Amino acid sequence: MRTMKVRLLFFAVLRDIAGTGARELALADGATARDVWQWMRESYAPLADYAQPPLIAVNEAYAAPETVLRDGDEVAFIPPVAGG
Amino acid sequence: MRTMKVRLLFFAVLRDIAGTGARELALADGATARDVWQWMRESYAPLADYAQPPLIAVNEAYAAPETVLRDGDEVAFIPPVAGG
Amino acid sequence: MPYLTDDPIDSDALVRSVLRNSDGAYVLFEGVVRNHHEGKRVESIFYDCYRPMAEKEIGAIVREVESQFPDVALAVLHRLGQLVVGDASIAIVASSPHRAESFSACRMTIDRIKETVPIWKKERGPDGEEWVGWQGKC
Amino acid sequence: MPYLTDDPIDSDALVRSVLRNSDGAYVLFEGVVRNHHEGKRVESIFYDCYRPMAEKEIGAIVREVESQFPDVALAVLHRLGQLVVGDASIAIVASSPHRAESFSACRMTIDRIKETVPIWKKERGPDGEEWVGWQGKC
Repeated sequence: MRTMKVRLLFFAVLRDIAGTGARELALADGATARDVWQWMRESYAPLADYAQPPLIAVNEAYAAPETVLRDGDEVAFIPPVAGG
Repeated sequence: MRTMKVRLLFFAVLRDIAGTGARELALADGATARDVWQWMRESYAPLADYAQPPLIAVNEAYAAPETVLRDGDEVAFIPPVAGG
Repeated sequence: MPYLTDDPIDSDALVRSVLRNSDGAYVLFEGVVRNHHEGKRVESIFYDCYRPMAEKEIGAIVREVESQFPDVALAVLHRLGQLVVGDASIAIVASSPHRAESFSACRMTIDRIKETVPIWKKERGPDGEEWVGWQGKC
Repeated sequence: MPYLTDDPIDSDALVRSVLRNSDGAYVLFEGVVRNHHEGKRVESIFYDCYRPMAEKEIGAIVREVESQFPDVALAVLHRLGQLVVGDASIAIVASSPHRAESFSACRMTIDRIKETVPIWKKERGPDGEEWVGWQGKC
């Protein structure tokens, strides 16, 4: 089974939880953004209860959880925004 | 018949028409603001066609044309306002 | 503080005069002399005013709007005299803890001022000059 | 011109960047750090941001609002980093020949920005610090 790598970006509360602003993640071909959130929940205890992912951005644009990722994609989970 | 004196104030187009910003006017007791407008129409040709007076202020507050004036009152006719 | 001035408007100072530590937003409206009106070119505007009455009328509007929006602090300053294109003729600041009230109060204030405050403008342009609103009606 | 900055916002410069000789009005909205939120005291706010995406999102909002209000010119500047009570976090200027469009466009712009632009704030006060909007939901 081939694998790919994506770049995860962490902002706000997720940056605090992850302890970093970015990391690489190896995924099986065909993995979706929702699969990455599942990995997040398993990797970071404070997220275990969050079955539904927050908003997701792929390559700097909002994307559906079912979006199939490609090698080199930049994936960011967007906690509730509070700009302004 | 007793008479009284009021002070007329002219602003904007009325100042241009009257050629002054203020003047005294002697009136019969019981005269109303509308009577003053009638005097204005007879005194200043450009106003002859304006049967209805513009808004009227007596002593720095809007007042009805039927307001009976008293000696020493300050009367101003308020052309269409255009502040802001 | 007077609501009328003969000097250029310092909108920053006006903002500082109302903004409180509990305010999360403010809306500043400025009316500006523009280079056209009803199809005619405008170069300058002269603002005339019945000053003591205008002060009272603006004060009454400010109190009325503040009573309708108790969380809002308002400031109003109207400039008089000769203004050229780009000059601000009026500034209104509404500040409040949340933005909705600031927008509503600021809008209501300028709408009311344009309805009743005894201020007049004479527009001047290449085609001559004219008191706005007078021609053809009274 | 970027929509994001790490420096204090110069709202006068923002106004000058949009105001045209044909504009008769502008509305400036500023969001300001206030000393309270949902009953808690606030001393400062840290703004985090997904910068390249936020630039794109704000740009899309500006284009959308300007297409809905063709007479309006818009400017937006959001400040990031550590801000204290009284600091402006965002400024939006909408200018137009007539005031109605400026009010509507300015209001629509801030409403949209608060809905979708990836910016977050961590409030700090005497009781500690917290990412706004995160607690209890995702």
